[in-house]
Amino acid sequence: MEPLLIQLSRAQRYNRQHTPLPEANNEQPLQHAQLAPFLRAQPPALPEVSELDAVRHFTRLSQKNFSVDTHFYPLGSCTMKYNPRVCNTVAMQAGFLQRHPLSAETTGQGVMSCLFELQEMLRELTGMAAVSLTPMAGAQGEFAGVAMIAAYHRQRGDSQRTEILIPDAAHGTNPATAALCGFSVREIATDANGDLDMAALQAALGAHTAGLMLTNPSTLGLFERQIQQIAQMVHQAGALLYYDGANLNAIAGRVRPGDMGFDAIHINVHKTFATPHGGGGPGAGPVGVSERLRPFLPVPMVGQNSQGQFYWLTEQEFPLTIGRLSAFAGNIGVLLRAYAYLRLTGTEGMRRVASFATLNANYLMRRLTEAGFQTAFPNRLATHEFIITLQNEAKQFGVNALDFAKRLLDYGFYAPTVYFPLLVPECLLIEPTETESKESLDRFVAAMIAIRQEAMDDPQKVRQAPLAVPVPGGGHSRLDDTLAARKPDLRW
Amino acid sequence: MEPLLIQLSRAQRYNRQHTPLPEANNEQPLQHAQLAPFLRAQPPALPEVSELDAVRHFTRLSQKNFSVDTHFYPLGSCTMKYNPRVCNTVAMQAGFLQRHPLSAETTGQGVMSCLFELQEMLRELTGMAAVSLTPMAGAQGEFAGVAMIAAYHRQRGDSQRTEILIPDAAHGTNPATAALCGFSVREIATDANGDLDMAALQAALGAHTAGLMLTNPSTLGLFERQIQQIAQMVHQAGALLYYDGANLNAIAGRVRPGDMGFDAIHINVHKTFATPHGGGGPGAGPVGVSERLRPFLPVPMVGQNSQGQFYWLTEQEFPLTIGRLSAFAGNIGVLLRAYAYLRLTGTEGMRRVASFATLNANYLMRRLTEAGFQTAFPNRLATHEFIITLQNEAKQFGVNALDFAKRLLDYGFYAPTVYFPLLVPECLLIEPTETESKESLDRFVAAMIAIRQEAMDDPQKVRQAPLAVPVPGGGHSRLDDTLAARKPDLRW
Amino acid sequence: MLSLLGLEQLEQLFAEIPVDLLCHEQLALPNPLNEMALSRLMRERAGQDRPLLCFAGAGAYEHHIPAAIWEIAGRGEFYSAYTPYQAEASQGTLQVLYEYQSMMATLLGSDVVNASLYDGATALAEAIFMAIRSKPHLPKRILVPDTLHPHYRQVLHSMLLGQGIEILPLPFARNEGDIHPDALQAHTAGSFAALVVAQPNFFGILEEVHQLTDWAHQQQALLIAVVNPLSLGLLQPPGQWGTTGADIICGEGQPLGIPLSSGGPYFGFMGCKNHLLRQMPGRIAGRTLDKNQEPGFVLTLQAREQHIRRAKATSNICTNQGLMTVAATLYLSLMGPEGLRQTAASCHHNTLTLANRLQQIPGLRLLFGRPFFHEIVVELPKNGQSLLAALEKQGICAGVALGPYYPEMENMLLLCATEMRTAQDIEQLAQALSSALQQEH
Amino acid sequence: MLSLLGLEQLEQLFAEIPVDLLCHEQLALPNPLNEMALSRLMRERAGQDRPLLCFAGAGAYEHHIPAAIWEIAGRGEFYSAYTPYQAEASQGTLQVLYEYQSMMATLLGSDVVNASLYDGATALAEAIFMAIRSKPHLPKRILVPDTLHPHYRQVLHSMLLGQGIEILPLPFARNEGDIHPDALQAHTAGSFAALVVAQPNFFGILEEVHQLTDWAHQQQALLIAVVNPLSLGLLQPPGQWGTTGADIICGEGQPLGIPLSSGGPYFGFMGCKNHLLRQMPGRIAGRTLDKNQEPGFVLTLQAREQHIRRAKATSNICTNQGLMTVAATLYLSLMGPEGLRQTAASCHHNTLTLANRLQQIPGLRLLFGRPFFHEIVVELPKNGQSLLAALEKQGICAGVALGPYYPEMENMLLLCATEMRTAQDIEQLAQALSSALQQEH
Ligand SMILES: Cc1ncc(COP(=O)(O)O)c(C=O)c1O
Ligand SMILES: Cc1ncc(COP(=O)(O)O)c(C=O)c1O
Repeated sequence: MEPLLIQLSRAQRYNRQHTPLPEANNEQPLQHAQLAPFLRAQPPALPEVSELDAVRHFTRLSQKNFSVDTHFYPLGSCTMKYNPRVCNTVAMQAGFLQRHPLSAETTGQGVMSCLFELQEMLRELTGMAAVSLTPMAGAQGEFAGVAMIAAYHRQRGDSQRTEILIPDAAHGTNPATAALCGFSVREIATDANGDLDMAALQAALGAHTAGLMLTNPSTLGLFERQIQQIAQMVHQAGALLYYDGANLNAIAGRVRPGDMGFDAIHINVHKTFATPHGGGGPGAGPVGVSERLRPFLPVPMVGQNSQGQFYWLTEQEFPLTIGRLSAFAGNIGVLLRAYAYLRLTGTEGMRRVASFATLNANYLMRRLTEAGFQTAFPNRLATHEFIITLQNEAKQFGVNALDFAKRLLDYGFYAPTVYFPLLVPECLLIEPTETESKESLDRFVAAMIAIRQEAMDDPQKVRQAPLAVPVPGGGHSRLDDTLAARKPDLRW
Repeated sequence: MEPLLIQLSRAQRYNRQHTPLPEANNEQPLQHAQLAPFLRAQPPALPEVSELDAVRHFTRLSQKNFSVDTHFYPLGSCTMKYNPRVCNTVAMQAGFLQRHPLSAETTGQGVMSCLFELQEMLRELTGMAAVSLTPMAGAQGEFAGVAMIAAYHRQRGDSQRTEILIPDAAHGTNPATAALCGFSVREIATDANGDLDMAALQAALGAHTAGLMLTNPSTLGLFERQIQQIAQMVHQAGALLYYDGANLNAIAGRVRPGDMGFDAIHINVHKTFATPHGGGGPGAGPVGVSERLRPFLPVPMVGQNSQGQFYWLTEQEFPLTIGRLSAFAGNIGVLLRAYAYLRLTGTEGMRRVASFATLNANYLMRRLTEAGFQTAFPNRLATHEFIITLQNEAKQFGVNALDFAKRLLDYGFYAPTVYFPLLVPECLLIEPTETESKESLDRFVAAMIAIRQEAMDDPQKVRQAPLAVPVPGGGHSRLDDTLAARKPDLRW
Repeated sequence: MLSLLGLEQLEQLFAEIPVDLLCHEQLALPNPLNEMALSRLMRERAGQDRPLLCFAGAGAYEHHIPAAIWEIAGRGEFYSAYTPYQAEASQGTLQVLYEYQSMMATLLGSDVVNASLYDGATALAEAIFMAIRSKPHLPKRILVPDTLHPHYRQVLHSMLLGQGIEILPLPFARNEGDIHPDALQAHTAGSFAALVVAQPNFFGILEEVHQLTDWAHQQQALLIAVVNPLSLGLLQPPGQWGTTGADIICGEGQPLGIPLSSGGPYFGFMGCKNHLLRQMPGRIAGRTLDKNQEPGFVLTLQAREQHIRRAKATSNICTNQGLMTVAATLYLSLMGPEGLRQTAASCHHNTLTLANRLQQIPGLRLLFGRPFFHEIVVELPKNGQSLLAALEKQGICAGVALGPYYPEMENMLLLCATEMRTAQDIEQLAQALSSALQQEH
Repeated sequence: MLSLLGLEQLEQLFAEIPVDLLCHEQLALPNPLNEMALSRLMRERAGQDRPLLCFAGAGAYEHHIPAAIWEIAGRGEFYSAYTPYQAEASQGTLQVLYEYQSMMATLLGSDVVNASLYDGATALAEAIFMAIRSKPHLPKRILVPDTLHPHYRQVLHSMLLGQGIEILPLPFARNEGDIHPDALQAHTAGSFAALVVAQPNFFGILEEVHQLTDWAHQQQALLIAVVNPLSLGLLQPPGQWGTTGADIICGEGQPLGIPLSSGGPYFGFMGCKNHLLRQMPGRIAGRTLDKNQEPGFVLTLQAREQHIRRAKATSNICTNQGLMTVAATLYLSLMGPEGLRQTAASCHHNTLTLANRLQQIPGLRLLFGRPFFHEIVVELPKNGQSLLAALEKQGICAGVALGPYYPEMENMLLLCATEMRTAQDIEQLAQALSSALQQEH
């Protein structure tokens, strides 16, 4: 195990080259007499290590991660596809990095032109009337969308709409967001084919319904075939339709949420648009809206004046805006990467993304089916992802979905998403993405087959997995989550 | 094991984003009718892989390396110290990278000012009269130095000086260089204290002697105490004195080869000046000379005119130059890194480098001595490196220096240099460098002690080492060098 | 692959989609570029945004960022991994998060710290939700001083509205630039759930944090501290404010190694007292043991989060700003306590120099009398925005105009000098300012 | 640590150095900078070197470099490792070298390839040493055409002198720009050890390599090919020249993903026929087995090298250009055969466009009639160098003036258009050239 950095610490060691006063003997008197009453009594107990110690420590730690750049990473719902490195390189240029957020628009025409064009491209790609880029992740995009729905009803004086409908398959951020916005949440069931239960929807819709939040393709890896009907029903009830765009990768360039009838959407740029996931972020969650929600969009956005110059649109231009969602304008560096990616792909490229994401998922699903694994919706085409359920294996061998997932780590694969969506027991949600080769998929199938064989022959071994994740120095066996929660050890 | 890239190849796969004509259907007719007779019949059989495949493959391969950024790397004579990352970052700026070598001097004042100042700084630091930066590694610096010595004698009409003297402890590049320049080589013995055998030197010097090549501190990790006498003897014999600067790290800022009486020197910037080693290069090997060799310096160098502008000095200004040593001006990108490093350190920093390199070596030597290991020169102070000999261990346990070295890999340490210098049997040449902490050194001592214990308890195990180098996926056991040389397999 | 599926065309993969929904026409996106053309385009775009000599602060600060930080944070293994759901295959990210939490905790003086929120402004909103949840018997009312960053106040408006949380503003002392002591009088014990205090505040001024903290606690309210983490290399940690310390501590992490980037990505940090831990939003890494009793790291206390608790979660946050915390961890590691102290001291020192120099310019006046950290408000004889525009032409960003935020302050600029601003830089600004002022007189 | 050594001061560590040698005074180096100041300084320096619209070639070419290359080659594990002496702890570098050798071998059509030399010019010098060694019974004389890069010829002069190797120049055909066929007549079988042929040659012209190769072999000499590796995406590999192919193949690797960088670091490559293998200089990686019979990689055939063979080594090279070969391996992997073909084709295509466009300018003339790859020589009505200076003011590097190299060619420019030059770029050059020519008439 790599020691904690604090274990390498040695009092008084520090990196002269990173301090503003390089010559110790020449240190100017720190003229902070006026600060005296505010000074801390003791320095923070940060590690005192050399630059080499730090570089080595964090380089070694990095090698303990599985990542897209090193491993197949079929984490369903997360679209762990390859981020073209050029998108990082072009975004890391000094001109972009050094610009202060409050410096004049005239000094930021480069970055603002990119953002403006990105707004336009996303608008076109989603079929929405307008786009604001400012939300900093999918969940904040959801917040913006639901807040706009609330603002819309409020603006119309329609104050009884206090409920948001959400399918039981939905991602946790959907109900959490609705609650954050002050709504109560009602779950709508899924039918046996994985579509929304229309009767349940009909029953739930009413004068108290503010909106329905839907993911399409759904988190079951299925295209919601009744979407047009659903949109009609929701609108007839006076409610609005929200689109969780986390799965846009499956349909980009082929079907547009705007055409399906959605009023508000968010887009996870760290999924479809190949911006980095960064071990948990940063992402960005631009929102798009239909015409009726346009006045409520969050600010700032980028406008272009008649001389072709770009400028910030704020509450001056959007007096009904739901307001600001960040101190400045959101995760601009991430948006630059999305912009670069979209310029690489264009429409044709986007269609290829959707096609090959779908092809890879269906191929992998078929290979696993042929190998005897049970898919959750055997009569459906997969979209960009699909679900298998390991109920049988759990019953027969006492080896459950988590065990399979953990054992995959030993085989050098990141695990698919487990136990989500909640309605499918012992499920793995598998998303290969379009950037993996057939060879990767075949290797994954081989590993799944091998693990099932192990589950038959030596179930205890699989239940113990991982035994040794192949990382430098030898990886961990299974870590104890329960202990971690029972006795939180959250700092050294 | 990571597969060969060719094993991931699939016909017709290629990365559209890296081809100049992105749209296949829009491909302009390749108007190379005139080329027809020159076209290759078959495309080269390069791998056809996606960018993800390539990125993943090479990222995974990188993790199989030990490196300074990940491991203690006490490879004697190579000065594997930490390269401050900022030196890379500042050198990788577009202005530097994009400049064509033959574009006008007016468009390269930035890079040329750095090179000019680097010449001056190295001159000052070494005490030589002038410096040329153009040699592309230490060995090419040696070539330049010896060629200048030859040119000097030739210019004086002194054509009988056909021999170069070289201590038996010298690095292989010394005799190889002398031979490359057309000289015959005579070895000079080392005395029991590790100094040059003065009687042998006296006996060898004569009218046929062109020069003596010396490393000081020597490759034995000792400061040659008789250097002033040696210089006098060599000069008295009408020969010149060459300084192999690979070990400058030990003395930089403290003693200068110019003051010791050397006529020509090279400097390994990838050692003392913390430029990258890159898995074997690129380095750079600037040369410095005393006044009498100045006219022979290799071109180009950088000059500054009276308006303060920088320009290339060539054979116009140096008609007696030994000439050009590369198509352009040498490894400029590497020299920029050395420049950056020297600006970070300054004189005080350079002195600290030498002090702590020496302190670390002496500390480690003492700790190992106390642990019962035998040093080659127990009565001497170490310089930046030192030698232990495992003769006793070899005799007692049948475990030799190579076995120790290989076993260290299992413990997560790169091995010291083995079996060099040639005159010390079963030797390890250990160079901790100044950038390692005491904690690193102590861990290394602990590993050495543990291995000796293993050598006692289970010598066969140590002779088999490495058993499993701690790299992702599990490392190799000992690789068969003999097989490799007997049946060369040099390509897939 | 298609043939295994018994298909002939890629299009057949989309057979379940109602035909009338399919895009038949080409979407109007620009033609694809290859990487060569993209690189050239983006070089041109970045070239348009020429860096200025920067005296702007106001929540985003130009600090020295050691090169090692982004060379390492940009490594594929950090850059292209996701939230560490599979702990055993994510020990790199998880250990970094644990170390981040540890370092931030000592810096803030808080018991525990989470693994990041979006930014400083949203972190404050989350802190307020947290305060409201943990004080269920108090009215949903929060005291928010006008000395808090105006953008933060705007974000609070956007985010607190849905839950009907009331924001009660506190005016500031005109000559001092801190929360007006009288402003507190209007609020009685039990009438609000928390008091927010920014240190330094938006004007760069140091608030009387000890009194404010003790006062809030006397009123049964929580104290939410909003701090600049870099200033804590020098200043008292919020965990030690007053008798018992701030309850929730949050702020903007950007000063810790994150480039300005026109405003993002940055990261929000949050710490709190132990007893509030289970109310805290966001990911938390914890140390545990594996089956071989080896220590290792996992995401923990997930029962607070949306993927488990759904509508009852402490927050809807999922993707956070992970990579930025990697950078911040590297920053804190490379700086150490001494580097951080010297950097903070140098910021303060340079700002003192700036203040002294600007006061020599006829017509300029330092507005507030209280101690500041690294920002000052300067009053000009003319409109701040037009002066800024004039200086921008000379490559100088001379601060931020206060008029847009405080209508009565339209002749005022907020300026900052970090450790990056040399004496020459300050002189250059002063001379440019002088001549710009003279020219228009 | 000092106390363990029984010392009190660091100075005592240097006790063995004669006192009169120690530097007592401070050396006159600039004061140390911290990283912040260094970064600012170097940003200013790099900013002085504004990139030009580049039509210069002459041995260094501006190609598209996929971003992934340097993001990966710059990883610490590659960047901060050294020559892989300990194979088991260096499998990353070693496998890359093996893959490099494999890819280069197919590209060159050679049996084997080494793991790099310094640059193209020194690789040629090494090739000549190798030829001389392997033809011990022939005179130490080498035929070197004037169509070889003048700098390469200068390097040969510097490097071959010590061993008394004689360079016999071959003039070129004035109208065709290739080796003058008559020039060969002067040389008889057995009178020289090798013929050097550059393809394309310095003027961008394609030589009659088949005839030249066969002729050299008929004279019992070796044929040393100097090639642009990128051109081999399209052109015949030297291993297939003539009846039996070139014997030694070398050249400059820069076009394969290496930035221009004012001239270095680049790398030299070298391949040869199997029977010459043990005469080859430089590192070579080989595949072998470990004790568990698992395949792995080592440095091999080290008995050729200086650290074993010392004065009898095939070369004195030790540190080579390792990291550059990592980059080239990535380049070849990302391009593949099709990418390489298209890139080479695009270079040629753009240069055709350039040639056609420039010929429309009154007074300009394409000098040579033979096929070219991606460089052309253009004759101007005036001195080439002064014209270049005029265009540089407009941000254009309009090629390389030939006057300094060939005194009779002082009105001539050598121009190159790689795949990076768009039609607009070429138009911009043409218009700038036209008006510069007009202005001075
Ligand atoms: C279906 C779905 N919806 C919403 C989200 C939330 O997006 P983010 O993580 O960017 O906040 C995710 C991401 O994990 C998701 O998979
Ligand atoms: C003592 C000594 N001399 C010379 C050299 C040759 O330097 P380079 O490898 O840069 O050619 C080395 C490097 O390995 C060395 O250690």
